[in-house]
Amino acid sequence: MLLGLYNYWIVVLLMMIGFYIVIAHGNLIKKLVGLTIFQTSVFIFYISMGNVDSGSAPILAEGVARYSNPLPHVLILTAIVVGIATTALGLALVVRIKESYGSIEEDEIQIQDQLTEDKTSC
Amino acid sequence: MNLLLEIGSGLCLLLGCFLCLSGGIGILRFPDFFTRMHAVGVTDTLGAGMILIGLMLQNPQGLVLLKLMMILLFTLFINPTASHALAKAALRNNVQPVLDETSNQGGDKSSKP
Amino acid sequence: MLTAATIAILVVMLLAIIRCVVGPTLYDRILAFNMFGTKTVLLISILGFLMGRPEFLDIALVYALINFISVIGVLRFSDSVEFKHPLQEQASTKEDKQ
Amino acid sequence: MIAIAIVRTKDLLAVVMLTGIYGLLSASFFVVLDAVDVAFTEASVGAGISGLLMLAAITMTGRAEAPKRHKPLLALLVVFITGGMLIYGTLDMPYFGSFEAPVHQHVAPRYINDSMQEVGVPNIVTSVLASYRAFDTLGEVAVIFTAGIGVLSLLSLPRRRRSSELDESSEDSTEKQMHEQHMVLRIISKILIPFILLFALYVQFHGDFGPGGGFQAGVIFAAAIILYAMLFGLDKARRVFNQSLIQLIAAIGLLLYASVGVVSLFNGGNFLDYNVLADDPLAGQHLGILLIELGVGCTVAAVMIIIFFNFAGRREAQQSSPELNATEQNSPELINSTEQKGGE
Repeated sequence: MLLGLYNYWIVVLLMMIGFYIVIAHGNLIKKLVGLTIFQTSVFIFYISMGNVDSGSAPILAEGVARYSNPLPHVLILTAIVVGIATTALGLALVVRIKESYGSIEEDEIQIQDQLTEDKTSC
Repeated sequence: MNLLLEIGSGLCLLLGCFLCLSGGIGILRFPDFFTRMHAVGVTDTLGAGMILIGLMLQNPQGLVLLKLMMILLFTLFINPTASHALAKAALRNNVQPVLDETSNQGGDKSSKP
Repeated sequence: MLTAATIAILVVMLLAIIRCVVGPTLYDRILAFNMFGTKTVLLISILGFLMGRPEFLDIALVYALINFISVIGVLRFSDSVEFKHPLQEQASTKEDKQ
Repeated sequence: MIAIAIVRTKDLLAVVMLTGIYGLLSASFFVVLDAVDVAFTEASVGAGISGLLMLAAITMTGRAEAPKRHKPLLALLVVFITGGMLIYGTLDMPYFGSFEAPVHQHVAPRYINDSMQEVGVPNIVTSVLASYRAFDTLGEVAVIFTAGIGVLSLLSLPRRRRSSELDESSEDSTEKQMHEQHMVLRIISKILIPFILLFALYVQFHGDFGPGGGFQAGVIFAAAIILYAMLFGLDKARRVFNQSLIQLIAAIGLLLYASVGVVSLFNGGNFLDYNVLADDPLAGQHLGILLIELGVGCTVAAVMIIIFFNFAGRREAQQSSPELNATEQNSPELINSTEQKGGE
């Protein structure tokens, strides 16, 4: 009976993979990829909530009795495009960070920051 | 007539599946990049074409047929072009084909797809 | 018949993924990616027929186009990357082969 | 679906390829779950554009990932605890696909049953997107527009004059070289690009009846132009669609959207209430949805093109002065800090 929930488990698994990448990896682009995965897992979660057994795609047609829930589709549709826009923004930031620090590893950036802070303070 | 269409589409689908599968096995088992590309580039196009034709025979009417034709056309355009570009880029960046002592040059393989 | 085709395509997709993950060179990965895209086009059109809603063909069409664009894009960008880091690429391929 | 578990490769390019495959996979997943429109969007966005942008960023930042220094044990622990809690939470969820789930009880039936009479558009997703929840969508479009502005301000370069002077002489030779390299590609894409543009328009205006709409059409349109820019050189593409024109289009799209709302206000309805746009409410709805989708399409396409052009332009600028760019910007800082140290 618990099999009815397998979809959500996949979602949780994906979400955790994305989460792990975000917190455990130092590379900023990798972090963004992790963020994308996390995002997609949320999308899948919404869509699987909107799904109905023996339902059909929510485009009205002759002889189709039951449709999936259109509301999550709308939300996710816009969210995907917004997601890519924000990802692009994040990537732009990464590029600028690379230009001014010469690195996109979190640790190295922190070290550099520390160095400059020390120098200015003393 | 209907039965004929059914059988025809079934045969096409079967052939397409076989080609795709052989391509899939090829991409996994061949030793170097160019042979892999050979396996994929040839079987992929034909397999996709076969499956699409099979689908076309299944529902020969109106807009659906038109769209399937478009997809078929695009695959026929796109697949060879993509593999051509791929081979060219790989060759330019010094991916060497693995050569036996007995075999001929790998050059003609890359030009084939 | 359609179901059989779906299963076959899923198997092929799996194989392509394996190659993409294992693939020693970058180009193997791109090849697998291209193949995967083609298979997705087929899968979606077959699924559309399975579910009896052939509207799905639009998506397959988009895939066919987008797939091409992204393969070309990857190739164009990878050229320059290869130029920049020839040593690293060799190192990583060696690593993978071991 | 779990292919992505192997994203832990070091090589970032491989990661991008896997992300592309992941996008394709999740789109087919959406197809299986009957979410046609979403699959459409994911297809054009997840597999195409996002991969390209990541690639462009990687070419600028280098592809190798540094080895990890600290142990991932703590991270793993956190992840497992959160995951466990989430799975525990799912135990209370209604079963997958059950019709009695609370999600399906409130607004959805109304959308499904009444939208044909109220809006007159067969594609429920479109009617909800552009009519019932139009204000929401307006917000989303504004967010996209803002992101475009953000990328523009972060990455745009005041380098037009310099580069154009420099390039004049070298342009011809590179042009020739590129032409020889990409002969086949160029011819094929010359054949394909009109089709892609046509298809984008079809998606744009057929969105009422089939899957599609402004968001998808915008992305496809932008993809066609990106293809052109990749194969024929950025400068050529810029000559066709120059920067200020695109920025104008992006703004006009958003303005078109908002002004439809304002017009409906003037006609005596609520904000973005299309019933009053024409004598017949259904015709008004049609008109409103059409205009709004057009606005969305314009904005999305223009913003995507802006983002790509800026990334690619940045990259070209970096390549023309190889490696200097990073060090150049780095060194004054270092000099400054050493000076300060010396002074003290």
